[in-house]
Amino acid sequence: MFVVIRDLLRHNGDFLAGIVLTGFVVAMALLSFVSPYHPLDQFVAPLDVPPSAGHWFGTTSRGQDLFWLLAYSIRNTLAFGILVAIISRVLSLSIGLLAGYRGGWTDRILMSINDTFIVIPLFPILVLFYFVMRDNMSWVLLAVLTAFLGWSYDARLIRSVALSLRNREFTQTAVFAGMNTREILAREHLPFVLPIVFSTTLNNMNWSIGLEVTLAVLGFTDINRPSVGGLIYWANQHSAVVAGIWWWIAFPVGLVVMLFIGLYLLAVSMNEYIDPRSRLDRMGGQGR
Amino acid sequence: MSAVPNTARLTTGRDTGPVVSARDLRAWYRLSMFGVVREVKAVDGVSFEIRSDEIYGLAGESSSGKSTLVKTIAGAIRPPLEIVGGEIAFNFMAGTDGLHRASGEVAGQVRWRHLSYVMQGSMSVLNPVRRVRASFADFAFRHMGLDRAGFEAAVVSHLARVNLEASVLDAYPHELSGGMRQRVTIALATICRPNFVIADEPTTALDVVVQKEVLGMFRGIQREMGSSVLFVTHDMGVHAHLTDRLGIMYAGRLVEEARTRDLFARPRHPYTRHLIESLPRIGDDKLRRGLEGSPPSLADPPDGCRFHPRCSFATERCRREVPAMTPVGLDHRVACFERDRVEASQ
Amino acid sequence: MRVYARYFVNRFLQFLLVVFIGVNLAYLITHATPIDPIEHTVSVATAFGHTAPEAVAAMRESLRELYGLTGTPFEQYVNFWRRVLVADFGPSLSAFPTPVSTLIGRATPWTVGLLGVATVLTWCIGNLLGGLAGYYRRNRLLKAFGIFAMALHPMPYYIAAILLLIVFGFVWPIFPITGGSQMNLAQGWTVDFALSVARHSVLPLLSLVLVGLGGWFVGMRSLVSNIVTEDYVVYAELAGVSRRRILTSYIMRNAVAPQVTGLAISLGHVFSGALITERVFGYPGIGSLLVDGVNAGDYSLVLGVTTVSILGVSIAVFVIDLLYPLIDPRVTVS
Amino acid sequence: MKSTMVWLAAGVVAGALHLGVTPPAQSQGLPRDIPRKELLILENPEGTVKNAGWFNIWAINANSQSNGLQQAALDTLWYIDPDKGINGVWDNSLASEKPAYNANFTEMRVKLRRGIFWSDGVEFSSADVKFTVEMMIKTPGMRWSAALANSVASVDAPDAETVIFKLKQPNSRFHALFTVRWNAIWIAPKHVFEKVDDPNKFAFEKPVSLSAYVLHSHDPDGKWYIWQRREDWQRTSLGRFGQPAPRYLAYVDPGPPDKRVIAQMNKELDVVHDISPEGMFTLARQNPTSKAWFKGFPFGHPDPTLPAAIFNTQLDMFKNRDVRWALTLLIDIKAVAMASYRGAATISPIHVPPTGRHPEFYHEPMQDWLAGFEIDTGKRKIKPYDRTMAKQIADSLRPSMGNQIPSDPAEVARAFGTGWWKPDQAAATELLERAGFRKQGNQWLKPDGTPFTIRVVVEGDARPIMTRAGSMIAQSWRQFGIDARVDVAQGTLLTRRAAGDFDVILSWSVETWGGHQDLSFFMDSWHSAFVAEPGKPQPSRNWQRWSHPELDKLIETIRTIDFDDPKGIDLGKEFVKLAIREMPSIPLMSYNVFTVADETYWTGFPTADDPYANPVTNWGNSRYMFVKIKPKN
Repeated sequence: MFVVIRDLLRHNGDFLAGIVLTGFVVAMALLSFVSPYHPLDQFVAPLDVPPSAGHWFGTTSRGQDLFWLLAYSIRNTLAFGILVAIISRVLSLSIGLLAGYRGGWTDRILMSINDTFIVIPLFPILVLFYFVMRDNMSWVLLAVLTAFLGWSYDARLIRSVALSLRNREFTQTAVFAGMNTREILAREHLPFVLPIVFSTTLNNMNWSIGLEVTLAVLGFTDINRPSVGGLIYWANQHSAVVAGIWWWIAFPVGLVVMLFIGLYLLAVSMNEYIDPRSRLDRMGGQGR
Repeated sequence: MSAVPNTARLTTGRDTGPVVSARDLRAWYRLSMFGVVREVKAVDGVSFEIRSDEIYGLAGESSSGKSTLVKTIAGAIRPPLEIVGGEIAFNFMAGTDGLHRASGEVAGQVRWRHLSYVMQGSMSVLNPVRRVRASFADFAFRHMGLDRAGFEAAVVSHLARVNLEASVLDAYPHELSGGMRQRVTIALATICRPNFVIADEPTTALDVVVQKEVLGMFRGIQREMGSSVLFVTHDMGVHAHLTDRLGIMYAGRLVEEARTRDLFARPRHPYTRHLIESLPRIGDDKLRRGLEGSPPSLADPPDGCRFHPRCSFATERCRREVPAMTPVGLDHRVACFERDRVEASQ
Repeated sequence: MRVYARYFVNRFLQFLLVVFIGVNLAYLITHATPIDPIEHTVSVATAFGHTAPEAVAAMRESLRELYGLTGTPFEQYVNFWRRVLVADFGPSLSAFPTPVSTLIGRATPWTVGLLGVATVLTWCIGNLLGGLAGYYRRNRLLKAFGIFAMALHPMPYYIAAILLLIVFGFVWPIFPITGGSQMNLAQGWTVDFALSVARHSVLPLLSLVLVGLGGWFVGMRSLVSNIVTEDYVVYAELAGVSRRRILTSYIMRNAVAPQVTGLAISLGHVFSGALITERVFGYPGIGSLLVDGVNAGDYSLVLGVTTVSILGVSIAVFVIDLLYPLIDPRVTVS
Repeated sequence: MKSTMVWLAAGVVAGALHLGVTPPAQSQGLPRDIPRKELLILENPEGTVKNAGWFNIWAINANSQSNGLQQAALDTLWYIDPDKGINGVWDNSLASEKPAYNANFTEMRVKLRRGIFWSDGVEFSSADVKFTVEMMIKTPGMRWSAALANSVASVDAPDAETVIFKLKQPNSRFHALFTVRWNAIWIAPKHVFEKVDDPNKFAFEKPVSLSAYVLHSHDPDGKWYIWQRREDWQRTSLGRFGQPAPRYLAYVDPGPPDKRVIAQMNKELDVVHDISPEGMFTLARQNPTSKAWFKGFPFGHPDPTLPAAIFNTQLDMFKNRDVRWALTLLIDIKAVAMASYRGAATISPIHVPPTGRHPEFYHEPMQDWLAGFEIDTGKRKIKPYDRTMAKQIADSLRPSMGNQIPSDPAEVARAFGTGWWKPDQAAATELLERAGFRKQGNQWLKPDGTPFTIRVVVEGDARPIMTRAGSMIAQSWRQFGIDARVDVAQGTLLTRRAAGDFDVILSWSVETWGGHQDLSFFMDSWHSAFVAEPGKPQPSRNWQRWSHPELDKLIETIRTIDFDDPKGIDLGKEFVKLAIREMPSIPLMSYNVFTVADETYWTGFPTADDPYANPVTNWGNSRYMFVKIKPKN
């Protein structure tokens, strides 16, 4: 694994860029642990100071230092993305593997449900949920919900791999060795799909973070918890755009775009590593 | 299938000059994976000729470079494959040096008119979303110089040669059986009556009965048209049945070439001998020896004769020097220092 | 024909399942809302003027009857399905007594128009350029476009929309930033109105297209670069088939099939995007209606909009499914 | 290949240029074919109207209220102004004189003006008033059905200019139903509605107008409404003040605050209803023609409402007034003023809005009582009032805002208010401890040992000011060791407020006429008879669900005295003293609305110097603007 990453770093520009971008964002998130400010405190810094030596990212109209606030926010936003990724991985893995391994009716039923979730417009459903849950809608609950709505793409992908594993010799051996379905899936099939899981995780994080940012900007999340979308929400509450407090919007947007592009590049380069065909082809393409 | 050499056509008699000739052909794959450049010498110094109105067979195990050789001759050079050296000449393309160096215009005129191709993996060579009729039009219409109706009639009558009904023209490839698809491909490759047809493992995916039928048809059409064929397969049985002359490839090099009958009767190269001996024979219950070791990596081939690590005749010289193709009889060449010992030991 | 019939039945069952699950989900959620429509109405009605409290109690009673909020939950549920079948969602509670279907009917053309044009435009441009980029890998223009599309692709709709709004509505104000057409311009099939609608759609459309483009572009590019190595393409090249024909009939034609499936899959996502776009750009349509309905606690409206959007998306997907065999003849067999 | 790309790019660019740049003459957000100089464009704060073709305002909530209908086309008996008024606070509109009650307030007699006509040429008469009342009594479920059915025994129209209401019980404030403060019961055209079977389901699509404007056109999608001045504007009650200047009015949905600012800077929105303080400052800085209520800081028009931190006094933790006072003493009003309004707040220590004529009736006369007011913390007595608080806010703003900040004490008081309660954590601690609360580590516990947590409900982006104030208040409590968090209610606010589903809510339960001393507008509904059981919906406006025997007595006394009786002021002061002692809600400030008018095309909008009307575009009272403004040049 280490060698893989070293090779990727050394020879894949996309991966390097992805690592640098994501690394920057993660470093920012880690900085929040040494922040001199409490994330919820307002009016602890002078108002509307543009980016300067004293306040690198400036301050908000609510008297917060944007740099440290952004550190907290990106940490929470990342945590959300990771939690969604973990839960939806569990779901898509178990459903994808099961459907692929069992086949037949199990597969048909599971994939029908899967396709349903792919088609249904999720955003209105999430907004509805928010209005039902209100103050019970903690970020963890939102993450669980998002995960429950966001496993379907990847489950389909995993299923297709599992389908091909089903007829391999080692599966039959395992069946004869008396392993039950759960054991076969966990011990025999899981390792084969893990590489795919890894690259889809990054895409899934991109998706869920985008969703959270959007919901938060529209005020559909818990505003007590600083997040990147929440920052933009508050900036809108203070008309930061027309009031000329551009840094209040620019830095969160910039950082989140960095994260998006970073994760995306990582996913792409991972994918390339996993599927050498696309890499070979990329090289092949140079000659045309 | 019987492995007795085909005796139906003992000689080709005439010698009207080669349709295709290749000299010292080198085609390598140059791969750069995460900074490490790897060279795979898939075709490394191959020379041979194909005469008119003959079926030239090319045999060898998979990854011996025969498919690469075919691609090189057909001008299907796509990175990372590169032609590093050598020459190819076609008698129907005077003044040019191989298809890969020809201009697009010239190549467009030559392809299918003079040189056509029956490809390996015939199941997937037809565009899955186009009806068979469209494929015929795409491939052959411009060469035939006929109007629509005339072309259609020509196609239908040509299809009849391979025992296909006109209705297949309206079918999609996936609606046809494997045998039918293969016959469509053969019809497609031969409709322009090309001087030279390359057939790369065209029957590999078919079951034995269908295979035999298709091969028979192929042979029939070839005779009728008098074109030259380069027929590639790893199946020695097919070669014995079909080809006039046969070249054996091992690890990117031609190791032996002879008339098929001669080759089967008196192989001079230990590898050829191994290939022939591993064919099942009726009434033969001798336990066949397997070949030890595995084919060498073409990225890092052994010095000297590339076969020496697996060769029971190998000497110190074999490890150092590369044996050249040396004539040992009429139309018979072999690249082995110990060829006499091999012959003697039979 | 028999195969197609089987395929049709399969897809139709899937369509029914989507509708069933989606609509039930919407029904359940809307009926769990903490917003009491009666209370909400009363509060709105009495928020400003002078109304005696005892009058409020009386108002509450008469409203319950007026809105027909009676019967057991099961009766309401059965009643609801009956209404879905005839596309009647009852009166809107916040725009009583106007039927929900009238409100939705008024909003739908905007959303469908914007979404339709955006989706078609995005899909066509993205796939065309992506296909060309996959085939002509060394073209500088296409490479530059690839980088541009890649950078935009992972961005959430909201961010792209707000950036466009700031740039073209504020910094360099050349486009309208709110509304669907000019004021005091009668709606109808006139050139004036069409031009006005076009002008007002530029920014919402642009935001949808810019963000959506990258996905199709990247997807198509990698599809094409894989298809380029397929046997049938190589074979056609060996046969000297013209490049144009290979690009169109061999490469693009085959790459388009998975992209059509992708289109069907992405429609739900696109609809979510439209909801945000409508909010950001103050564009009339179903998304705005939904948010308004949610805020007003108007659950018949919310349920109506959600049901219609689920129906709309699944019908669109179903239609694509039915047409798919035209694009990929193999599908009915497998 | 290349040429295709170039063509494609060229096409896109050309298309964009064509759509974007060609029509510079007709700017983006202006109505077509209407001369800009004859048009006044106002914000409809309701945003997009769902039910755009519905003009039956008598049906409940079917329609828009602020699309110009009640501002430009409807009329009723009287108007009362939150400030000075166009011709005094009181205006007899369709009535020709003030309401006349009998001695025990069981009968109200109304004299109507003559010579007023509906826009379709039918003359207005007492029959319309009688019809309106009877229609609503007869048809339950209309907007004022219940209010009228509860009070009115009968209504008679003995002649064309007289209406007599017989009331079911004595009510000295019955006329309030027909007195416009924001809205009132509007008079419906008998000749239209008498032909209607079910007035609840009648859209009134082509509204017949009783005021100076008629509907010109509207957006079927509800984003704009255009009204046209009637040719016979003299035959309306507004005709008394001369010709309304704008020939056309457009009520539009300009979008969120940012877009409103942009629209006004682009001269596409003459009157902004409300924006954030920052948006206000931006307009003041960048658009010289923008004028607000005050010339400089704090700009906004103080609405006669009192945003407050309202306790749910039915919760155990808030039953003890010591707790309520302790929480009051933890609030730093300067910080709240900064957070919510950036200082542009008019603070109030008492439960009366510091607006209109109230300071003159209540705030100023009560200064000495406030200064002497004592609280017993159990350990000592403190005097919490600090009368310099508003001056401190003004002083703290002066360094950054310069001479925009007045220094004349009277000006400061008018703009910023007077005093407020001093933050006093020691006293708060003592009060909480006396109430049985205790602090463990960094966390306050309730008497039962569970953590002291407070959910502060705010409205969200519909009312940023309240959201911002709420989050500041939660912060001051949190920093003291109380687990306080903000909860955004958005659309659920109304339901939750009524259901008591909150610990503390940022809202107003106090609102008044503004220009008149009478407090019954809100106070009548605070009677204990209307307090709902916990968990049951609470009728407006006693959101704190607070009752007190003394309060009941005050309310009952007020009901028996005349609207204009000066005794009302004394009773009002008694109420203030009671509310201060009990602190059922923490009064904060007036709701300052940043209504901004742009003087590029029109001048003479109402301001603090000429407070003839409420400038807020959604009030029915804003109609007086139309006759006072003048075209520029």
